[in-house]
Amino acid sequence: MSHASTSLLTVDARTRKRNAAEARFKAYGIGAIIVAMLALAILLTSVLGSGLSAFRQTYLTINVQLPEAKLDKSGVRDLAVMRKVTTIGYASVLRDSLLETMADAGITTEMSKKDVAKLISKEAPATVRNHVLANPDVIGTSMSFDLLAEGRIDGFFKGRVTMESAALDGNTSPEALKLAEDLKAAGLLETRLNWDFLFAPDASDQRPEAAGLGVAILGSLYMMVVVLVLALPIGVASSIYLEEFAPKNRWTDLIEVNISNLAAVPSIVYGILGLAIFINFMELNQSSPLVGGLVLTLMTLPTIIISTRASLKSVPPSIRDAALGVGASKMQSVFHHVLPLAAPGILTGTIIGLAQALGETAPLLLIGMVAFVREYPAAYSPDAGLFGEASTALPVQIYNWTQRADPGFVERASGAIITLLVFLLAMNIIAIILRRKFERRW
Amino acid sequence: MSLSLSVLLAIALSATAYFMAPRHALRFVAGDRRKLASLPKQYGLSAGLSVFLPAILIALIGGLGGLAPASLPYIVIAVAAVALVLSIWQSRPEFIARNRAESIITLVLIAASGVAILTTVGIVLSMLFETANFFQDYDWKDFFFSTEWSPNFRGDSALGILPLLWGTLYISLIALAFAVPIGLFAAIYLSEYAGPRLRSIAKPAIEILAGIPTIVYGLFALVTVGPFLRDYFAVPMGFGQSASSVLTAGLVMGVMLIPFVSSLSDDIFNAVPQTMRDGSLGLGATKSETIRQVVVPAALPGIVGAVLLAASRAIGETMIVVLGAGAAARLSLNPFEAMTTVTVKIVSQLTGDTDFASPETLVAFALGLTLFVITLGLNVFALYIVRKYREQYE
Amino acid sequence: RDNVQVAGSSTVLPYAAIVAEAFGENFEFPTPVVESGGSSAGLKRFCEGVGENTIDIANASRKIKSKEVAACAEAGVTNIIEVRIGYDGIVFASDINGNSFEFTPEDWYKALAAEMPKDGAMVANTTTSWSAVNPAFPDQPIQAFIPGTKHGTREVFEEKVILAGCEASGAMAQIMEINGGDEDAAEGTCMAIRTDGRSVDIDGDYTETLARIQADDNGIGVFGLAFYENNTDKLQVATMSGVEPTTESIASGDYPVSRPLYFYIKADHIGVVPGVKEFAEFFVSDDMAGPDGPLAEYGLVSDPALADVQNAVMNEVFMGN
Amino acid sequence: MLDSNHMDVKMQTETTTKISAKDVQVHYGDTHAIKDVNVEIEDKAVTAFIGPSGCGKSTFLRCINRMNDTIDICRVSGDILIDGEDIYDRRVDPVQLRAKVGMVFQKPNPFPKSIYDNVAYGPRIHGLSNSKAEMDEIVERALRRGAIWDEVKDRLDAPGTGLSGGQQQRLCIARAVATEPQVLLMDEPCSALDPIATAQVEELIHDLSKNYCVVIVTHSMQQAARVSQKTAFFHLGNLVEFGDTDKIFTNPEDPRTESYISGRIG
Amino acid sequence: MLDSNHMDVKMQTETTTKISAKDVQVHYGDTHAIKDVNVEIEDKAVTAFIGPSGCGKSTFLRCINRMNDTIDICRVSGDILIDGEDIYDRRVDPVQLRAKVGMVFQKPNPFPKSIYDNVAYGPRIHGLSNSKAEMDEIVERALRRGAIWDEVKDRLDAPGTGLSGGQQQRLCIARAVATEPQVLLMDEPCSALDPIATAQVEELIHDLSKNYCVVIVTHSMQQAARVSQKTAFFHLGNLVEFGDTDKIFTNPEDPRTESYISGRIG
Ligand SMILES: Nc1ncnc2c1ncn2[C@@H]1O[C@H](COP(=O)(O)OP(=O)(O)OP(=O)(O)O)[C@@H](O)[C@H]1O
Ligand SMILES: Nc1ncnc2c1ncn2[C@@H]1O[C@H](COP(=O)(O)OP(=O)(O)OP(=O)(O)O)[C@@H](O)[C@H]1O
Ligand SMILES: [Mg+2]
Ligand SMILES: [Mg+2]
Repeated sequence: MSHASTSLLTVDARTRKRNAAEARFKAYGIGAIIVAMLALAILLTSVLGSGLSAFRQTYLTINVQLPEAKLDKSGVRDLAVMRKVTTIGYASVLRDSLLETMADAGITTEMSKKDVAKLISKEAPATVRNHVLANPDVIGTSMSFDLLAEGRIDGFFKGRVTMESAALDGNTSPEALKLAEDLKAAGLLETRLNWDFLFAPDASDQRPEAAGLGVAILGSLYMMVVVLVLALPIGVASSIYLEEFAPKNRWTDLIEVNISNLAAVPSIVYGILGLAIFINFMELNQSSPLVGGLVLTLMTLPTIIISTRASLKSVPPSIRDAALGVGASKMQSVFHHVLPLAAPGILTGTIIGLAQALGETAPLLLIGMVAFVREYPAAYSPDAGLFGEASTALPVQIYNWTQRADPGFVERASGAIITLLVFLLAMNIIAIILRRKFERRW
Repeated sequence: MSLSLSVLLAIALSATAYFMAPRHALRFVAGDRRKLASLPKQYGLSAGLSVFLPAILIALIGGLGGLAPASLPYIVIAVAAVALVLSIWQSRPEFIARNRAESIITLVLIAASGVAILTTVGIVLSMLFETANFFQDYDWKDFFFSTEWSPNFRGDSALGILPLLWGTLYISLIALAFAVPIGLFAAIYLSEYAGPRLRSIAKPAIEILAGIPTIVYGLFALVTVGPFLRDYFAVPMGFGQSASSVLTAGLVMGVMLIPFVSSLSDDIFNAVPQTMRDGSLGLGATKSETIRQVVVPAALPGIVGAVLLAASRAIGETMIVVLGAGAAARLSLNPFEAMTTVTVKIVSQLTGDTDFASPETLVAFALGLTLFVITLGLNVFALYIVRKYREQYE
Repeated sequence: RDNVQVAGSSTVLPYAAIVAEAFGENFEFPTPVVESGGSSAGLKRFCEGVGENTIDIANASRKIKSKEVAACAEAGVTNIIEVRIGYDGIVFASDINGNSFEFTPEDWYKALAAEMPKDGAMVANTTTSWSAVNPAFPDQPIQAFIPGTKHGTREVFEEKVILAGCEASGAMAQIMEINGGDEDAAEGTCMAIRTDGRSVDIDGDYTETLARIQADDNGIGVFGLAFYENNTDKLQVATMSGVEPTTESIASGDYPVSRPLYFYIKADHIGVVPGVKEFAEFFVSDDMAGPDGPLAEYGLVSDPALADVQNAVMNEVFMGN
Repeated sequence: MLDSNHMDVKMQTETTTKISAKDVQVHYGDTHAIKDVNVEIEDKAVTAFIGPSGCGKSTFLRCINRMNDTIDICRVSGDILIDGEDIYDRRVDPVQLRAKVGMVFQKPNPFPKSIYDNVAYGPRIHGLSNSKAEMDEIVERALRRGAIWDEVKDRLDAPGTGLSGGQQQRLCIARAVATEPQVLLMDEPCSALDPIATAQVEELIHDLSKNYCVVIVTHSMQQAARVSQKTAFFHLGNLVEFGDTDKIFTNPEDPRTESYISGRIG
Repeated sequence: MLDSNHMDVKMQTETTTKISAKDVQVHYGDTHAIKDVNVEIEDKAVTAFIGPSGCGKSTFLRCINRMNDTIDICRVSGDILIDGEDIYDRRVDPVQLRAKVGMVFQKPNPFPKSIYDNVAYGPRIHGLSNSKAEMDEIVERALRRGAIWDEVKDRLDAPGTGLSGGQQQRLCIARAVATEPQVLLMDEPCSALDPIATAQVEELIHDLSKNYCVVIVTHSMQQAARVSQKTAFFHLGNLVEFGDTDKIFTNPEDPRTESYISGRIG
């Protein structure tokens, strides 16, 4: 034969060719990993680059005078009366206080009072108002507040806004930025860590600096609880039935094809379905994480089923035989032996399915979760039941923020994406660890 | 009493049954579990399930559609209580609890598969009526055979599905042509070549790609990939000026799909018994020959599953297509041209500003149903392929 | 349910969100939930019926259609209050570093029409440069980013710009000559937009248009006024027929391209869901929707007839009455 | 030593029928693997199945505890009665059947679990022990009977798949006897064993046959002669001859049996 | 017939060393499976490895074509030379080595492919045929040598995994010889075979040994005596004794060999 007398130390021509093919093949593998990792690196850097700054925020420290004349004309501290003073009233209080604080610090500017007041976020009056309503005693005193600076000012300290761009910008001016710098020099303005980004609710289009992810994180959390509790067991259960127990006939073929087909149904169609079944027929609350979770469960099921069935299929029959042979029932052989061996694939399906469920916006459009929501949903309420109060979700928040006109929301959206990825990793970490534990060769 | 409270109570009762039943049975045999017909925990399981399931079923059925009578919670509890007594009474040594437990579990498993069926029925029904409404206003021949898609607000829209189908097919094919080889090779490398360290890092890392919100991919396509392809390929090669193109969307979507193929295939490769590889290596095959000719064919059903999943995602994706390929429906072979997909149009027609009873909006349902039927056909084909080429190891 | 639920047009969403936020801050009611999803989906949900699990208010960037009113009535939603909150200006803007333009509708017609009449026959539009459209323009390739056919803006663009340009340029008359005087068909022909890639439909939102312009310096895009005003450092706006788009010029009607924005109240929910009427009143109050209010500041063109609207809301005047 | 034992057993000739097969046919798709087999297998005795490779021994063995149910393309017809009950009756629960009829497969197939768990699995699902200590005892006893205890006693936690071929085979034997089945089917239980281990397993078979019904498949005539009281000779799917082992080996009736036996080597 | 052949072989005593092992140690994790083995295996001869189950025969066999590389926890030290070349040298390509040193595994492991493809697999990857016809010939020849041609010639397209245990074993033998390796390692090649098939495989081994070096693991002393010229006795990982088969079986030096041999049964 061709290789009859060749030395092992020298590689013959054919082997060389095959080894070259081997090296190529391996290189393709490495290449594939590199492509994937590179894509990941690029995407992550771009997200991190533009999003990390969302976790820092610029604050103004203003010594706010809280004059009784303006905030409680009656002087009796009756809350019902005090409420009549709206945030518009508080805004003028803040303006005056800022001017005074500036004067105290010896900072002067050419700008009009109205423009100076624009340095303060539109969120600030509400902050102060809430504080005053909660502590009516403070009226008549002066107290120091750390208030959000307006978005462009914040952007200036994060490098998003420059003097040149401000000159063209209708919403700020170089003078304002100059003033902000002076305030910073005087210690009245500071850019620091911003936990509110994670805990505050969304804010309207005029207040990018105040917008937070609190409601969205809560909503996503609730939905993922629903999805995890329903999709994984239902998905695994139906795969087990179809793969192990169901008779193999046309019907089960039909079901099999049908489930793969469900995976290809555009996610918005699940929204249509959810609207029809859960909201119109079952009369669950719209915009609620429960409905969202149910819709996402239906959407995730095919992914979990397909991957579970694929891994159940790949368990060698000899393992089943061994269990049946010692008198285990089919059920026992599946749950004791086959399922643990199929676990890595099931967990992969879960990881991918949850990733999809966590990042999906389209089906939520039709069930009212793509929304502006400022009230934190409770996990349970007597009216709304479990997860029944209106909320949004992380992808929805991202989607909304990327649509907003104010460029300040670009940073927020990227920050939200970072949060979503962290959320995803945190959610999957158990699955990833479990999967490593179950991985074995035989 | 509220329904949820009664369900909680029913759960508590079934937990009681779970703990009581084995004890009751053991009492007859003086605590010697070997004399029981089934394992003690199977008595528990059987009893617990017999209590829980009827109660929850009644609660669910009664609670659906808000037709719950005020007495429903009490009925639920009564049923649970009766089942509790019965199931504990039934727990005698000669009672084969395993069979009971297993038949209940089988029912649960069947019910679980029923969810998928009901979902399908629901999807078809929820689209069928509106589709019928659409075809009352719009000629089905134009819908299926017209090559023009241009809805407008004046009511004389052209709503031909062909350009959308073509776009769907084209973009998905490009995405799969990118993702399947890369995903497969990544899976092969991870499961067959890589050490455990690299594997334990790279696999979850690649899975992140599936979790990045599609808007990020979309913007990446729009801002980076699109102009790059235009400036370095399309324009020099004379393929046009468009920054958004089928190729852009396809490639970027391909990146997103990599983990769908790689992770699942990797798990399946891992499940192929080592003796298969040994058999091949022992004949002097190289690792790559072993993989290509033994491991991959043996893992074929799983791979097809993974690819189907990826294809499904490709068909269902909107954001990347909108930002990467544009929104223009077009029938063209040029991969550097803007096109769009069925799914994108479903979303945009549903979320647009057109009159909700007009064909322009209703067409979304017809599109959805048509897509459903077409993908069904593709899946039948995939099943056939798997059946034909499946290699079942022992 | 104790919070007001609003759904509908994504154009109205920012305004509704601003109002909802202020409403939540200053009233004892919880902040209303404002969903987006398009005028069509919003009205559809609105017309699903009366009851706790239907929405209270639908935002729309167009007037409700009669077919929709009929569908509403069929589902029991008969008492609808129509509220016009103001106008949305539609502007043309390009990259801040690029050439500046002073457009007329005619220019847009000539640049984007699919076919134009020439010597008694319709010929495909092959213009590739703005200078070919109007010698006053620089020699810049035509690349327009216009709203996709799902957007209400597209309708306005087609009617108030393209069709107007078609008529102004005399093309309309020529087309009618060619097709034998069929006015409807001629209008359709006028408004058919070329599909050779010179004009790109944007199915997304204005941020997408902005991103496309930033990726392509020659691009000229259609934006809402509010969006432009928040991005004046990146975009330069073009004048239309010599008028620069501002809230004032639009309110006065000098700037021709704008559309009204509405919301619709389900009157049957007033008194059932707490805060519906208060929210609506607050929305159209001078503090909010007035010319100096935050909505105008954000870019809404305040309705000159706001007082009438306020009255209609206060007195719960139903549509059709 | 063995011989004297054999004498004992062969004394008590009058035995009852444990398994009886009537007109059993097995098809794998188009392959007709078992043709019209009729046989009566005695209780408290060892029956050996011999015959050339591929003649259907394993197939028939797998019919007896309905393991063939797991092969999609396999169809079984005819009746197999155990203790007079048709095991293919619809009311028969194959699980209970298999608990009663244990099996050692031709190819060792340990679970990818620890050695201990491999053996403990059966007793555990059948509830044969009340405590951990009892289970330890059961496992040790089974491993001892499987003649593998000494080799694995220090590594009961090591995976069963990491054993040598012969060790795996003995592990599977231990696993099967741990559940104390009434009928034990062993498909070439000693094929990978050295003579000493073989002797130990044969000893086990002999022990078991005092109380139970044991059926083994073997290629070694010597082994069949040593351990079995009855022998069945299969050929091309047919049961050619069935009878007392002595008779089959010394005085076969069928020429096919004759020629198979005489073709034996060493 | 066989005996006369054996005579032929034993005449040509002066043979060359094909494989030589020096101080080979193998560990599976903490298990020390092979201890300090030194052995010289002759070319154009059959060497038998015998020893109790679990003593390390398979392990040592797998070292010779580096199949142990595929077991993560397995570490091999010492030198193994084939034709004087260290196969654990970094320059040696295990692929080329394994093409030269074929292997039949203890557990039959047919590919989940058709019988034809199972056999054609090796020749195909080594490019041993130029045409379909040639390949058909190779496959038929290999199946004939594996003594299974008659049983499968009508179903070459059926999957190899659907064969009986013994058929699978012979299929794997056919698969291994189809690539014409210079050294053939066979781990209990006849364990699942009936006497006639065993004889045919032994015939094959004998044939092969005329040109190639054959190493077999067997539990049957008779088989070792019949087919091998040299025998190595392993015990607890040690190579206790190595020498002419005649000598080992008639006059072993080591008491352990002695007791193992004498413990033999039938
Ligand atoms: N993959 C493995 N992991 C751990 N230990 C192993 C592995 N394979 C074999 N061993 C151990 O190494 C020792 C030698 O095993 P080997 O397979 O070489 O025995 P053998 O002589 O072939 O026995 P048999 O005749 O039973 O096949 C045994 O104690 C065995 O348990
Ligand atoms: N799963 C299967 N699919 C198709 N044919 C099969 C299958 N299993 C066995 N056969 C065929 O049925 C016949 C009998 O096989 P069986 O396994 O019963 O033989 P056996 O007597 O056990 O042989 P051996 O001694 O080689 O194990 C053989 O021709 C075999 O090829
Ligand atoms: Mg067999
Ligand atoms: Mg071995």
